[in-house]
Amino acid sequence: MSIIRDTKGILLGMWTTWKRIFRRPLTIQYPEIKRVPYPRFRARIVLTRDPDGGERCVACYLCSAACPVDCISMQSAEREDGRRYAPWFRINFARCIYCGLCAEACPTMAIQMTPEYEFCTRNIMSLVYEKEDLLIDGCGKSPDYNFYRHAGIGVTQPRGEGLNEEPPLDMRSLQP
Amino acid sequence: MEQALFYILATVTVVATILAIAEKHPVHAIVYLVTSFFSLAVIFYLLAAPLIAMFEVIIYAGAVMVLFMFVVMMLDLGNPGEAGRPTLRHCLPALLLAGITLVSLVLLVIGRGAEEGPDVLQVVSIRDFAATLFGRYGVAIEIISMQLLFAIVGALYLGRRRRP
Amino acid sequence: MSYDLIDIALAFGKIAVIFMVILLLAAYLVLAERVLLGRIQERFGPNRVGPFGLLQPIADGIKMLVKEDVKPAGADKWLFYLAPAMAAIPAIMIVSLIPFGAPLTFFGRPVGMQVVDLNVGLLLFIGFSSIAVYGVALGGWASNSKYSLLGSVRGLAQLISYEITMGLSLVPVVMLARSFQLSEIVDAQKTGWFILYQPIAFLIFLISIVAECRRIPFDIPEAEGELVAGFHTEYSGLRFGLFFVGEYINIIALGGLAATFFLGGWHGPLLPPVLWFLIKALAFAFLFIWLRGTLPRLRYDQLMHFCWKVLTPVALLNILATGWFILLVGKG
Amino acid sequence: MIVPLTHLLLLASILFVLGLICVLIWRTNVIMLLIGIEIMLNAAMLVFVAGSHRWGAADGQIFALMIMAMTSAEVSLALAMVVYLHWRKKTVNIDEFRELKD
Repeated sequence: MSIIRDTKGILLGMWTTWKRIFRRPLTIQYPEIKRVPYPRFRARIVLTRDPDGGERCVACYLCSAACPVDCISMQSAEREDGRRYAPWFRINFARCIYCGLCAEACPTMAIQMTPEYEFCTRNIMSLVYEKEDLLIDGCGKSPDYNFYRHAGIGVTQPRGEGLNEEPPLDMRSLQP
Repeated sequence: MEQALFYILATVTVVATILAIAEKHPVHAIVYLVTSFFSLAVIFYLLAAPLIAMFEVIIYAGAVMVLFMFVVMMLDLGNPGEAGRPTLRHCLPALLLAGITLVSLVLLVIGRGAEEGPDVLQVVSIRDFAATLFGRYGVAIEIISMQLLFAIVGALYLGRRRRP
Repeated sequence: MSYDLIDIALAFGKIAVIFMVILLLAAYLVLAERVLLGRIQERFGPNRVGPFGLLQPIADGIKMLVKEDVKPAGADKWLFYLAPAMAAIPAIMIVSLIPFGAPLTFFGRPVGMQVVDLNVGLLLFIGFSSIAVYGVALGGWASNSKYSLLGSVRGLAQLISYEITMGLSLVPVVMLARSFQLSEIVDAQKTGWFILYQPIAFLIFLISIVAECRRIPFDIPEAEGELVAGFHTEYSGLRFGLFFVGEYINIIALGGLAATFFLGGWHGPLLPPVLWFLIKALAFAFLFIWLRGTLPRLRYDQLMHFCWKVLTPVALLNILATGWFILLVGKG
Repeated sequence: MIVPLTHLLLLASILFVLGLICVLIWRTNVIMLLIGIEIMLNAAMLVFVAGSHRWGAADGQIFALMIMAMTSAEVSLALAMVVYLHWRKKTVNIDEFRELKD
């Protein structure tokens, strides 16, 4: 009998919702109670520094290219020793969707996401963050990673002196 | 007081009906007509026929006119340009015929003179109405129900699903 | 029948009190619905304005009053302005028919706790609920918008279909009470509520009034997943508020009528009659909200199929069975 | 009687003539044609109810009820016909349906 089955279905559903009425709501009352996000929560973007204190960013434009809403812009430049850096670096947080693609694209781990999520404001122009606002004094995640120690060939260190790097092979010595 | 109410309602009925006829737009005409039927229902109530008044509201204003409106909306007959707007050529014979009919009716009604019968205060109660309806007019009830049945069958036949 | 000043004053006082109480109840029913729906979905409802959100209806009212009143381009001006009133006024008029307490005595004369006690009250209720269709139909049609038009055409078809089952489910009540007068129907239930004799008619009436209120399992005319908001898509501000308040007054009125027809009206032990009536009427309102929190929306063809092929035959058979019952047992 | 019977009959005849005018003027549009018929039937009902009130008998009201039942049957059939014809010809103009004669 389909009518018995249907009636049972309706009554079962109503019993389920009836039980829910007396449960404690799961909602967290936000301004009074603030939940602590996990350390890997993806919110405000920062630029981190090397363990030595230098900027990590090498202005490779990978984050800007990866950004789906095009909210990251920068300009690249080179110091005298060939080390690349960004004279200005700008993130428009009014457009940012916190997808984390920039942090994943970054080869030097310069651009990282922090759990800080409360920085909304009434003035939309104050959501455009310049390099000075973004740069922090610290390494963020993976604190001992130093890009130029691993891969900055010929710029700040001679060949074969990087971490875990073997000295360059002399091709001639391998010949029979 | 009831007299004043009657004349007000009669005016509303006639004016709303005239507006409904003069309106080019079917939906507006239906709205005017509902007004007219509603005040006619109140007139029926004043004439000690509450049952008929209620059925006037339920069946005429609530069902028949809604059905009209449903058809007008579903077929999108709303634009006034369509479906032959009447010209003066249409209107003249209509007005002529209507004028003749009206004058003759009025003459007939007035010609009967203002003979006023005795003031009948015997009001038909709903019980009397029902007893008469199902007692003396039982055959009429059967005929009407057969007619409704035929209407259902006919509507189903017209609305049946056809092969494309 | 002669009237004097006290009679007229009493009548106007009654109307004013009932009107105020109904408006207040409707406003707080909105709040109760939001809170209860929140609880069913394991969240808080509105709880910011005032203690426990109790001032929320006032805030909503102010918001609706000061909002811009938008008239869409190409809308039929007069019908667009008229339609919300045509939807809300029948709902308020239905309230005036409901007896909500035993007659009291003021200044030495009996005062029925009911605005009017017509001898055709039940029919007048059906008449008003059929007039309420025009608000939906004209509001959607006059908006000059596809979604509104679709909503109003659906609303027309749904409301005239469910009116028939509603009327048919009330016929056994009239047969048992032997009157169209609501006060006599209540009096006839002094010994036993009609829900005991007519459980099937009660169920049909319940389903029909949910459909008449356009509430969730039957909210085809305003299905927000398909038609934005159906017939009141284009309305804003106070006009939308009239549609909205009309819907909630309708819930209270139809709940009160269901209590009057099947649950013995204001009859009940211990508590005062008005309180009993309010408990019964608000229980129906709670049921409406509960249904809204539980059930999904029906499809349009399922809705019409259910009305014409299930409810109407069952209601007709129920009338026939009641007739045989009265003829053989001789009850009533 | 609240008003003389003559006045009721006058109101009824005015309504009837208005319905007649509606039928005659809008004779090409089926919807307005049906509306005119409704107005005329209402005038007839008014006469019946007035007579019932005048002589205190229930028969007039019963005939008004019969008219209503008949009208609802007639209107449902006629509108089903209109929908069918509109589906065939995409118009509600009567002149387009001449071949129904044959």
